[in-house]
Amino acid sequence: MTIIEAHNIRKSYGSLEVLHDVDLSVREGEVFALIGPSGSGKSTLLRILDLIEPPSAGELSVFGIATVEDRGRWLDLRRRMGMLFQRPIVFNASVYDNVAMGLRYRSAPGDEIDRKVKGALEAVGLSRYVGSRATDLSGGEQQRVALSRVLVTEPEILFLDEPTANLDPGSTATIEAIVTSLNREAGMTVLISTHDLMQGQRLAHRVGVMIEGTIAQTGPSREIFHEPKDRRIARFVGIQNIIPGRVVSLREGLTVVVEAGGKQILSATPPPGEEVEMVVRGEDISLHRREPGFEEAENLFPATVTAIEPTAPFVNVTVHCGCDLVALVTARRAETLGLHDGMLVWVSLQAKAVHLIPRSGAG
Amino acid sequence: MTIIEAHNIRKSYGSLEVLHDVDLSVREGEVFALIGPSGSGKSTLLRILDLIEPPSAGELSVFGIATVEDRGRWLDLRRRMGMLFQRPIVFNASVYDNVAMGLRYRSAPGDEIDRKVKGALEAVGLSRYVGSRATDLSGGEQQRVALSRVLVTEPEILFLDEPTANLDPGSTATIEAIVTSLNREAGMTVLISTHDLMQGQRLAHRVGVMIEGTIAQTGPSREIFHEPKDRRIARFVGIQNIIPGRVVSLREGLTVVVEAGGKQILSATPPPGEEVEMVVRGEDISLHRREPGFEEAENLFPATVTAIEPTAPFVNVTVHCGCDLVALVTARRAETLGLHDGMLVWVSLQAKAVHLIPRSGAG
Amino acid sequence: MNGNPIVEGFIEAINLIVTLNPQVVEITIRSLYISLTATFFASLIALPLGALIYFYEFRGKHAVISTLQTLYALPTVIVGLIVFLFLSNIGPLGFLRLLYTPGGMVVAQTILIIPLLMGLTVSALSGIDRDKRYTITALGANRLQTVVTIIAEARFAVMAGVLLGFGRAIAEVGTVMIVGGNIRGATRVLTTAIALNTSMANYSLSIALGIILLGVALGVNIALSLVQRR
Amino acid sequence: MNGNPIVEGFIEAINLIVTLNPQVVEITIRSLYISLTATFFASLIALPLGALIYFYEFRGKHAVISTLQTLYALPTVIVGLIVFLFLSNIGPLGFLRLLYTPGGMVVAQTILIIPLLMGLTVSALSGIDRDKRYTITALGANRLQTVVTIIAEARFAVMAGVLLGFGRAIAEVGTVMIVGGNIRGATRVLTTAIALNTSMANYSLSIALGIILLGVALGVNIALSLVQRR
Amino acid sequence: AGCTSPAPGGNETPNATAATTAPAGGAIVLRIATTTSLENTGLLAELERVYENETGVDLQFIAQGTGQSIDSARRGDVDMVLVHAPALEQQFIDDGYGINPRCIAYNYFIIVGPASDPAGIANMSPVEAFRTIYAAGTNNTPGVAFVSRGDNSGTHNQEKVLWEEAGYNYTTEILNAGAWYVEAGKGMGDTLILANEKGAYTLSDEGTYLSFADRLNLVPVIAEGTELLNRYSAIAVNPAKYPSVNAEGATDFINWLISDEAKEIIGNFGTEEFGKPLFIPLYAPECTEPPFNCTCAEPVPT
Ligand SMILES: Nc1ncnc2c1ncn2[C@@H]1O[C@H](COP(=O)(O)OP(=O)(O)OP(=O)(O)O)[C@@H](O)[C@H]1O
Ligand SMILES: Nc1ncnc2c1ncn2[C@@H]1O[C@H](COP(=O)(O)OP(=O)(O)OP(=O)(O)O)[C@@H](O)[C@H]1O
Ligand SMILES: [Mg+2]
Ligand SMILES: [Mg+2]
Repeated sequence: MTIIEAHNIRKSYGSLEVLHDVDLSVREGEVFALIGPSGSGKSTLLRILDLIEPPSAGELSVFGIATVEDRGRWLDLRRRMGMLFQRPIVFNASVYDNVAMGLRYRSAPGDEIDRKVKGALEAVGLSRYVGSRATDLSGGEQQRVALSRVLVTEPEILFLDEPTANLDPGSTATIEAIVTSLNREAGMTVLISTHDLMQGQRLAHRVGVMIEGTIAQTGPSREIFHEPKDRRIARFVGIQNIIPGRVVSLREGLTVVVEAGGKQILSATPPPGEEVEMVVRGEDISLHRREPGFEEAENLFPATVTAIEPTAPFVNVTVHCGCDLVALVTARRAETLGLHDGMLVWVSLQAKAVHLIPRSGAG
Repeated sequence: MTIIEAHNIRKSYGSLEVLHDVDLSVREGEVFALIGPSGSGKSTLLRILDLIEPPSAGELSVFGIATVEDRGRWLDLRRRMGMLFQRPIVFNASVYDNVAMGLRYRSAPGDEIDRKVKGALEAVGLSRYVGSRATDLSGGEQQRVALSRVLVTEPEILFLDEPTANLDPGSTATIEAIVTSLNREAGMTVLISTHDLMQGQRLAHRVGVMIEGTIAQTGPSREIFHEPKDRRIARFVGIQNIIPGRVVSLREGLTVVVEAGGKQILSATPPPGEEVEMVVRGEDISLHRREPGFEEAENLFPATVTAIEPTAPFVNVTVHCGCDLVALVTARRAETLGLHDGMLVWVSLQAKAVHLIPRSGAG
Repeated sequence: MNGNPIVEGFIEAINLIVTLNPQVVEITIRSLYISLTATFFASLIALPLGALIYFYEFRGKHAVISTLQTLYALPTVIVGLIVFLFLSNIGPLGFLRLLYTPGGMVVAQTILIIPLLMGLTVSALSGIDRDKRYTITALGANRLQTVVTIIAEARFAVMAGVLLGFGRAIAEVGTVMIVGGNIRGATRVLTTAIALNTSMANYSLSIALGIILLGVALGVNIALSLVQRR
Repeated sequence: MNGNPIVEGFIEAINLIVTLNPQVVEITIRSLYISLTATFFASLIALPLGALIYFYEFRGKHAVISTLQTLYALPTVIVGLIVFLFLSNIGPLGFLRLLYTPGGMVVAQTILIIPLLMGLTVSALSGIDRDKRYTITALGANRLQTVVTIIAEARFAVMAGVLLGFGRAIAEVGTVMIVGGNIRGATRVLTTAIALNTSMANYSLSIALGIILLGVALGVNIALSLVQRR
Repeated sequence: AGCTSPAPGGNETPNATAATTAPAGGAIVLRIATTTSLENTGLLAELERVYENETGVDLQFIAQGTGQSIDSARRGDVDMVLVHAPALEQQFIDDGYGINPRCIAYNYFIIVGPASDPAGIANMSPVEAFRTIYAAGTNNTPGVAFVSRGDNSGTHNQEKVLWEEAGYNYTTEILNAGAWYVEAGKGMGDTLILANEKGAYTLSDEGTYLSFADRLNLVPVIAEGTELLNRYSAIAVNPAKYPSVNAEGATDFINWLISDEAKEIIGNFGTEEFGKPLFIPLYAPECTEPPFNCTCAEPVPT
């Protein structure tokens, strides 16, 4: 069942258009991640979906109820949702009072508040701070207070706006674990924005890439990361190799592309046009010391190592084979291969790892 | 040459002791990374080293000049350093005026200011915003303004306090590239605090781990990540396997440890005591479908897969072999191995990948 | 010419306080009562109104804030005069019979400090960061709950504003003189007594009363900050 | 009883403005001149002092701020009286011959609003976030540069405080009456003229002058916000 | 008296406190608008103490500018007035707002000035003195200045009368006569202080001058002459105009004021403090004759 359905959302602050043409539909029980560069409008979109701010134009229905016509129902709808913000926001009151806020707004009975607040603090491991002033806690603890404050209200949809950007790996893991279990066990729908691509991949069923105010691509994370729809998305998801080429023929269901240096490369993507760009993730490129006999990869060619850059625990290896290719290998594999500048290696690359997009004008 | 030498630094805010027993020495031209959980005192230490705040006790010399005795020289010393803060801080003035601030404080001549400011904005790709109000820029742009504001003053020591925590991968890469090149080309000394462990590994020559107000371990990142001195550090640097055991003998220069299940594991670490914990990174554990014939790893044993958890682009595989071990394999390798629950695999593990630490009381 | 009135004022202030001079006690209590009551009512009106102005975006919001700031310059005599004209026997509210009574003085001071309290509330709340507002909304607060939460959160700044308002009320003489009439035993307060004594050249007594007034203000200040810190 | 003095006041105000009544023009300009000058000098003193109090941690800092807040309740008459005692012929500063001159009134108003401006500056700067302070220090600013930068950064809040101070100065009557003497053609300002006309029961003229005063304050307000927005 | 012991009948005088405890709720309140200079002498506090003790009526004196107090009465905000501005009083009565005027007492205005008397007016008649001051002032004789109340008060009105009698048109010749003629626009006490600081002449009522004398260098230069007569009257507000006023209370108080008991109090007031009384009570038939021409003995019918 679709729980959020947004159509043609537009949002301007004064003369600044922050969102345009946003279409989104989220199913009940889904974890949906919004990724995108800073300033692309992720937070703004989440605020609009949580009915904190009205869109400037467009249609939005939440829980199957159209919201634009009927602002009188916003409060009720909003009380069925919850949102955690990027910066840890706590109020200058005790931890207990902070966590109880949402329940008090809903006029919950005192004993229920007491039980739920204590339970929630237990769950995030903050029981002993129940009486402390929330503003005295460290950033990570504050964020956990903020999370329990949202969770005690038992939202049906949970919005998380870069919930772990300022947290260390330990606190991040705790929060991710809580979110995952709420989704799995309570069936909570979760929308999370993040610029940690790995976090998006780890948590979400589906990922939307927000670029310059609109959702440029939506799909499972594998698709986004390996088959971006255009160059901007490819860049954003960290694809090292974007090589212009021209489609010359089709062979056994594969597309043959010639790059500038004349090398033919096979791709499993049906040609999206004649002028294309090949999009290849560094980790999909395998390097070998000698020609591998058993290799089933469709593309196999020799190349020269021109640069080795450690980015622990990986190593970026640039090889020249007509065009320049960047391969990402683990440090251990680099050691095994004994890579060094100028070394001759064999490159293998499966056709399905070569994704084709139409050539875009600008660089 | 040692450019920063801190000894026994202590810092309290009111009754809250934030730093204690901090010893640190940084060499000229070095990139030193401070990593540590949120609230451990990284920012506070950087502020003290940059002479923004005085320590409550301890000795600190910068550029070979003892600072505690002589606060009159702080301003001069501080003007030879620069610091970039975690949150993008810009002042409510034009981008130009923001970048010019440090130079104006130093009473630089107008044409020099003009030249340097324009050059710096060019370098961070913000030339076209020179006349814009800095507060109107996006977070990533603001952080680049802040960086150029620091760089125009040509600091001999650059402090970076989690400079990229709020930035998307693209902006992060730009800032990392600038820092790396300044260090390599201008020989600038850099101290960076980060909770992005990978960033620490990528950028730094040496890493210090800050835990609960003190630097618990210092060393090259490989050492920190593979040979943590104690359990807290091991946890913090994300080591999946920490297995209690007891040293039973020494064999051919290797330490033989028996874990609770009775399995003997060889380690290259000299025994730090009788009761130990074995610390093993998941990525150092290799899994094989059948017993590898050619394997040189000192530890080799069969095990059963009990859990497979994708954390793209890796897969966490938990295997049972007496004790539970978590191995980190690439998604591709997991596919190749055809891993599934209950499957029998062989585990190989080099003795030098098994690091031993004394057993600590608390869990 | 006798001694230095400022020094003598101090001595006299101590003397009046130590001996608990009943007249001085009476007008001090009246001053406190009137100004605290006025501050209370003004807060009751101005804080929510200020919060609403801060909260809602509407056309002319900037003009409203400018107007409030301009009204900081409203002379107390004018406020007193207007309230007087309303409360006077032949004025529209003459039937309330509030002229020359402490009640009328409370009304006048309330009106006097409302613009100040509203303006300062808007400023105080503007210091609250946008994300906190979003958080309150996201937690499902209705309008009233939102206003209450945000005022509670900005309580230090709001209280500083209220203190400023109280200070203005207890220190002003224009409205209480016109509306209260400075009637001995009925509507005389510290400031009108100071004005009277100054006009009678009892400078040291004026200064003594001024010191007492400041002492009272300090007491209120300390009491409020203790309450706040709880 | 003739018509409603409030309505008449409006009509009279318009009349006075349209006909540019020379007396009214004169006292309006004098009011503006005195209060603007006083606000200027008070800012010159109070802004840096406020910034220093905000910046430096010292024992008793909290007490200093409390004292400043208490001084908001300093009655204008008391300030006027003390300045008068200093400036009078037999006072320690009598040789300056500032009593009953606009210069003396500027001095008195300057003293009157300094505590307010200091307190409000401290509050305004407290709104600046700690990291900005650190940034300024880290960029190598010396003390003076730091103070100037931080005041420039908090200019909106600081200006709101200055406006409040100006409002208090131009609206107050206590000090200017005592120190200036309300001498026609020499030291009469809008507020003392209002007080005089009120005592003569020329209520509509009082209200007219009050309206002119507010108009002047609004003008200053708008002028300042235009300057600020540049 | 030093500043440490409040001025004559000082409104803060501790000895006056016995009677000041607010009357129990329900006490009849009588509101009397009066001028600040009268209030400042302390006479009213003394009368209040005695009358409240005798009758339990709560007398409330509201001291305002002269114009303001008559205006308050015209609005019915008070029950009666106690003032010294004959022209304004007459207007008030003629307009039908004031009834039952009774003159109570009188004293003299005095012309005060620096002891050096730079204009040399000592021993002149008041009118002569004004002419001399005018001449000296317009000739820029050093040290000669005159401070006027300039607030349309009783004293100010008296000053205007003197200028007219001296042959000048007040509006055209005196106002704007030059820097020597200073218009203060404030109360009597403040005006005395101003004149003192400027070393100028001014016209003052005797009571205020006496209570300020200890902080003034000014001395009385001329204290004689019928032109300087200062007559105080009580006038009730007409209940036909404002039924809500306490007409009965006003009648009672006026009748008490013209009683011998009150006249005695008035006639003695100030002797202790200044060595001479501040007011001379008016008795019939003297009061009905020039220069008083008023009613002072005939009780108001109740
Ligand atoms: N209330 C507002 N008023 C004016 N501009 C705003 C407002 N909120 C957001 N913006 C602007 O809208 C744009 C998008 O902001 P938004 O916070 O939605 O981006 P984001 O994708 O969440 O970025 P980040 O990853 O840095 O959090 C930015 O340019 C921002 O400056
Ligand atoms: N000025 C201050 N006054 C009071 N406490 C402070 C101050 N600055 C820091 N602290 C406290 O000191 C501790 C360490 O803070 P610090 O900012 O140095 O941590 P950090 O390691 O940088 O954390 P993070 O990774 O979250 O930035 C925290 O508990 C913090 O609340
Ligand atoms: Mg955001
Ligand atoms: Mg930090």
